[in-house]
Amino acid sequence: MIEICHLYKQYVHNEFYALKDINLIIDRGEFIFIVGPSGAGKSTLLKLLLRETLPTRGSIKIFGRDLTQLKNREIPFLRRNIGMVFQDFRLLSDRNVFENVAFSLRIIGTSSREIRKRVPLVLELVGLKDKAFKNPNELSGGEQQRVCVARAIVNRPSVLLADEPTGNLDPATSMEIMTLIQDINIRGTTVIVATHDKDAVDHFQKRVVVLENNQLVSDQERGVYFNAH
Amino acid sequence: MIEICHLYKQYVHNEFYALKDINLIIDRGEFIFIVGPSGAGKSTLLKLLLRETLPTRGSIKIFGRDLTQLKNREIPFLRRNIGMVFQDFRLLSDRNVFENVAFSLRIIGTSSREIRKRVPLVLELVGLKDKAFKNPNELSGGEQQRVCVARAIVNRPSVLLADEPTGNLDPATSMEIMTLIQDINIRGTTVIVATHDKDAVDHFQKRVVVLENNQLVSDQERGVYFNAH
Amino acid sequence: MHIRSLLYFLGEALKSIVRNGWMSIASIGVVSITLLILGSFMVLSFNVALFTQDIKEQVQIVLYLDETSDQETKLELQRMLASHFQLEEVRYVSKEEAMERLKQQLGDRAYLLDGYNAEENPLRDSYQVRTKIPEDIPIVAKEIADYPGVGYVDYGSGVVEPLFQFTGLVRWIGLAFMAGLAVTAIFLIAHTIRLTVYVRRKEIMIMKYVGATDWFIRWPFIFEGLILGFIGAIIPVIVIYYSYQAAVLWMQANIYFIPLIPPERIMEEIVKAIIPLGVVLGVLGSSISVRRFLKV
Amino acid sequence: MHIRSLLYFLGEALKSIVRNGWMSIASIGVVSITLLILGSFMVLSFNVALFTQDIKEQVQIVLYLDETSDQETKLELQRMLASHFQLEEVRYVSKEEAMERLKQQLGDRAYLLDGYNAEENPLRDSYQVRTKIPEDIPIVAKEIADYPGVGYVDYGSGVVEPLFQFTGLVRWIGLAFMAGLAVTAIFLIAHTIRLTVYVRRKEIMIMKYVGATDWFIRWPFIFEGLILGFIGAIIPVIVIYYSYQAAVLWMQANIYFIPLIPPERIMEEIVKAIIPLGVVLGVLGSSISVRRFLKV
Ligand SMILES: Nc1ncnc2c1ncn2[C@@H]1O[C@H](COP(=O)(O)OP(=O)(O)OP(=O)(O)O)[C@@H](O)[C@H]1O
Ligand SMILES: Nc1ncnc2c1ncn2[C@@H]1O[C@H](COP(=O)(O)OP(=O)(O)OP(=O)(O)O)[C@@H](O)[C@H]1O
Ligand SMILES: [Mg+2]
Ligand SMILES: [Mg+2]
Repeated sequence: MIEICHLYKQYVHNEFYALKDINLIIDRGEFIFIVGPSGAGKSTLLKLLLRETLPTRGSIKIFGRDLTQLKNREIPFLRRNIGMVFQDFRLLSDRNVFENVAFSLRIIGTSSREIRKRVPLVLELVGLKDKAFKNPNELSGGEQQRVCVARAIVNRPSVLLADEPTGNLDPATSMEIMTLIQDINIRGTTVIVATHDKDAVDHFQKRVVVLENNQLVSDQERGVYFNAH
Repeated sequence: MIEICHLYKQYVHNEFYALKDINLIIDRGEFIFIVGPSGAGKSTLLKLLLRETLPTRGSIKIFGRDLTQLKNREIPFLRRNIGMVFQDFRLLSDRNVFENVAFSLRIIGTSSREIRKRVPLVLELVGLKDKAFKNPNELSGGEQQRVCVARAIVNRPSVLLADEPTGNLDPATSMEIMTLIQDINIRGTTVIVATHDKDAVDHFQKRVVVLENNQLVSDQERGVYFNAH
Repeated sequence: MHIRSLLYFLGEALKSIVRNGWMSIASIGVVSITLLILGSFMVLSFNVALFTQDIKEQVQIVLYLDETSDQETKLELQRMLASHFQLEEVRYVSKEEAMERLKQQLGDRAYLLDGYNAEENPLRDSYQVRTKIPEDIPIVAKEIADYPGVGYVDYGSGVVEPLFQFTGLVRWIGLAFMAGLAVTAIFLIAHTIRLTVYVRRKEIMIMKYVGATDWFIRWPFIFEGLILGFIGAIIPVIVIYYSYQAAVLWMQANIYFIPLIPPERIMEEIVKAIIPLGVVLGVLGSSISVRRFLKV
Repeated sequence: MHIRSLLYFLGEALKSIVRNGWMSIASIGVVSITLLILGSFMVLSFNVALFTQDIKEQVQIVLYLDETSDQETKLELQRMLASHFQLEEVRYVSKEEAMERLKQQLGDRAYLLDGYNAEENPLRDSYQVRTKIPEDIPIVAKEIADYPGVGYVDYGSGVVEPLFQFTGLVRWIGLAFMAGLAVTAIFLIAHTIRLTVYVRRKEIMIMKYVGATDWFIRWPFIFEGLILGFIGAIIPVIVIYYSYQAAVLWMQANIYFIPLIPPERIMEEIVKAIIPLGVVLGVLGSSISVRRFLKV
């Protein structure tokens, strides 16, 4: 599903690598936590998978396609198969919660009837049914984060990337969202979650990949957060 | 220091109250955690203290001044005495990290020499010494959050409000930042932290105020996170 | 494009126009104002062109006959003039008519010529000749001066040339101004739309990040540009129409001797220039501006 | 303001101009272009005004003397004319001079008047009278017609009035266009600067949230507006200066009979109008625009 091979990433104007010599193979249907201190390169890894940025060296393959070879006009179709929860939310501030979530469906040409059926369901799942017609900037931090989760899962992507999906959520809601993500994983979606949520990592006992100093330092099946350090 | 009396807050277009009948007295030098589920009104309470928004009913006093009576031109001077870590960071994206932190000093007319002395010190404290000349959007989520902390504390305000100051940080860095905030509190600054960070709340054993369903449901000296529920 | 998508894009465009409130109004305002300047100047310029044309057409050649030539030669001359391809009008003026005109010209001093009568008229028979293109006069005058039976030719040389140069200059200034204004309109409109798109650059990038194709993002902007451009072009056309009509009425009532192009005829030109300019600029401006932010 | 703050604000303004790159250039472009249009039109308009003034000043009253009046009355008339406050120039034209002129006027048909000589001259002595304000001619003409020793008065009535109406119209059109362009310039510049401020509304709000006073936020924008407005005004002034100089040289070489205002004199007017307009608009535009986002 995902094959990362000797991947290096250096942002322009930076003297250091944000990612150094990463090797990682992820199978279809896996659930992976990526953990590590702030600035370790977790978001960078997810950004590379979404083709938001290109690697400096090395190869990164997803769905059997090498992202470094991808043509510009193919990028949208890659992204439609990847649901992404962004660390900084990236909600469209010029339309309401419903339309933000619906947008993922509109771009793939889903009919309005279908949209009116599926979006409320997903909003219900993340606990935002009664905020559907609010503007994102009228929501609390945690609510915005949940809108972002809803948008990422509404079109049932084959890969779900989540960057800190519970950073602004209380432990109880966090656990709900994480359980929701696990449910999606059980139905077949490959899930990669970059997180600092020690409780969730410890609780779910999934594969844990640890980044430290921008390098991959550990990769354990059924890992826990503290083990990693 | 801070006196909140029968405070109600209802945002325009909302049918419900974001805060209902809040009563709270905070003394000089206290350290308070505000916890509660997503959407409970924690950020709203901090926004009210910063006079970012006005209460619908009730009174809110800080430094002996009623914020509902404050004249527009007095607001900046109120805010200079309050350091705030925003949940959504609010960094100036058109200038680098150094200038973002220095901004708090510039507005109070600090000399350039003083700024060149103090800003690197604070950046060192939050562990961002080597990112001083980066633009905020070249930073990881956790790094941005730390810049925000640095800006809030650099001019040694008499009150520090922190909204989810560790939401994007790994447990180790979180603990460092929380300890930093505690140090500042020990030197006399009143501190109010809205957070979901169970570990920190449990660890520091400070006063814990719990909001639930937009109401104040518990207020304990030396509280812990789980007790609250 | 599916009809469903079309409706969606149109809806998005309209929503966006409403949502952007004052920015939409300001864009329409800029389009309207620049096209209004351009349009007013076109009206002015066309009328000035008509006026100078009018003046130029009053310039003519006076060809005095050689008194001594015989009837044969006179007829030959008449034939040659009639068949000259550059000439518009050839009018014979007998010396009696010429004397009559001169008296009129002298006004209340006409008594000075009272000494002359039908028998004793020192003036000459002549032809008044007008060319199809007024600018041809100097050349044609030289040519027909050599015709048989011609005494001499007078066309106000030394006055006519500068006059033509002057009217030519007026036309050039008009054209230069109009071209300048058109370029300005293009620049201003494109710039305004670019800024309004720039304001929404974050939204555009987010759309790309969640998998929208470039065209999916672009279409609403194209429709938006089209609508803004069209409204922005309609307004000056209406304003110009009514104010020009009022101006023509006022002028006809007060300064009767100035020729004016009728409102209907000039509006055709204006509409043909302004509406497409607004629409094309709106569409181009927005789609080109969007392009910058699609590269993520 | 402290000198330290002043330097800081200026520095911020300059940094912001550099940082905004194409937006700054575009703002300067809009200011330049609108002021260039306005300026060019001013130049054109002033010259047209001079030209029509020139034409108007050629209009004069011819006052024919009553042949029968005595020397006393003639002197009295001369005194009255000399002391008339509305008159600019009074020139005596003897009948000999008048005959001479008439012959010149008839050109090659002057031989028609060969029958007259110094003894037998049916023309009259006259005064050519010019008024200070050409528009006064019809009234003054009526007035002096009743003076003693006046035969009759001629000023081309029926031609002069429409001419004055026409030149008046030209002036009004010029003024209307100039006013319209000035309003447009104001609108466009204010709008552009508003948009550029709008792009930075988030930054402005953040500054307020961390305790900056309104003036602390406003000053850099004011300086920025001032700099952009000034540069944007300087450019069209320079462009107009050089192109007008070139135009004047070309015109003098080719179309000698058109009077032109010398570059130096017209530039004074242009500079006095354009530079303050640019600076004031830049400053007002930015400080007013910032105001909207200061209310948090
Ligand atoms: N656009 C960028 N330009 C330059 N440097 C960047 C950029 N984005 C990230 N970096 C740098 O690359 C490093 C890794 O960043 P990344 O966002 O991947 O960290 P992270 O592991 O997600 O951290 P966090 O947990 O704080 O979100 C950081 O040091 C950061 O400063
Ligand atoms: N600007 C706004 N306009 C309208 N409603 C708002 C606005 N800001 C917040 N709200 C609503 O008020 C309620 C309280 O919001 P607040 O941001 O205070 O929550 P919070 O406790 O900080 O939550 P979180 O932990 O998710 O950040 C939420 O239901 C939210 O939707
Ligand atoms: Mg990150
Ligand atoms: Mg909050």
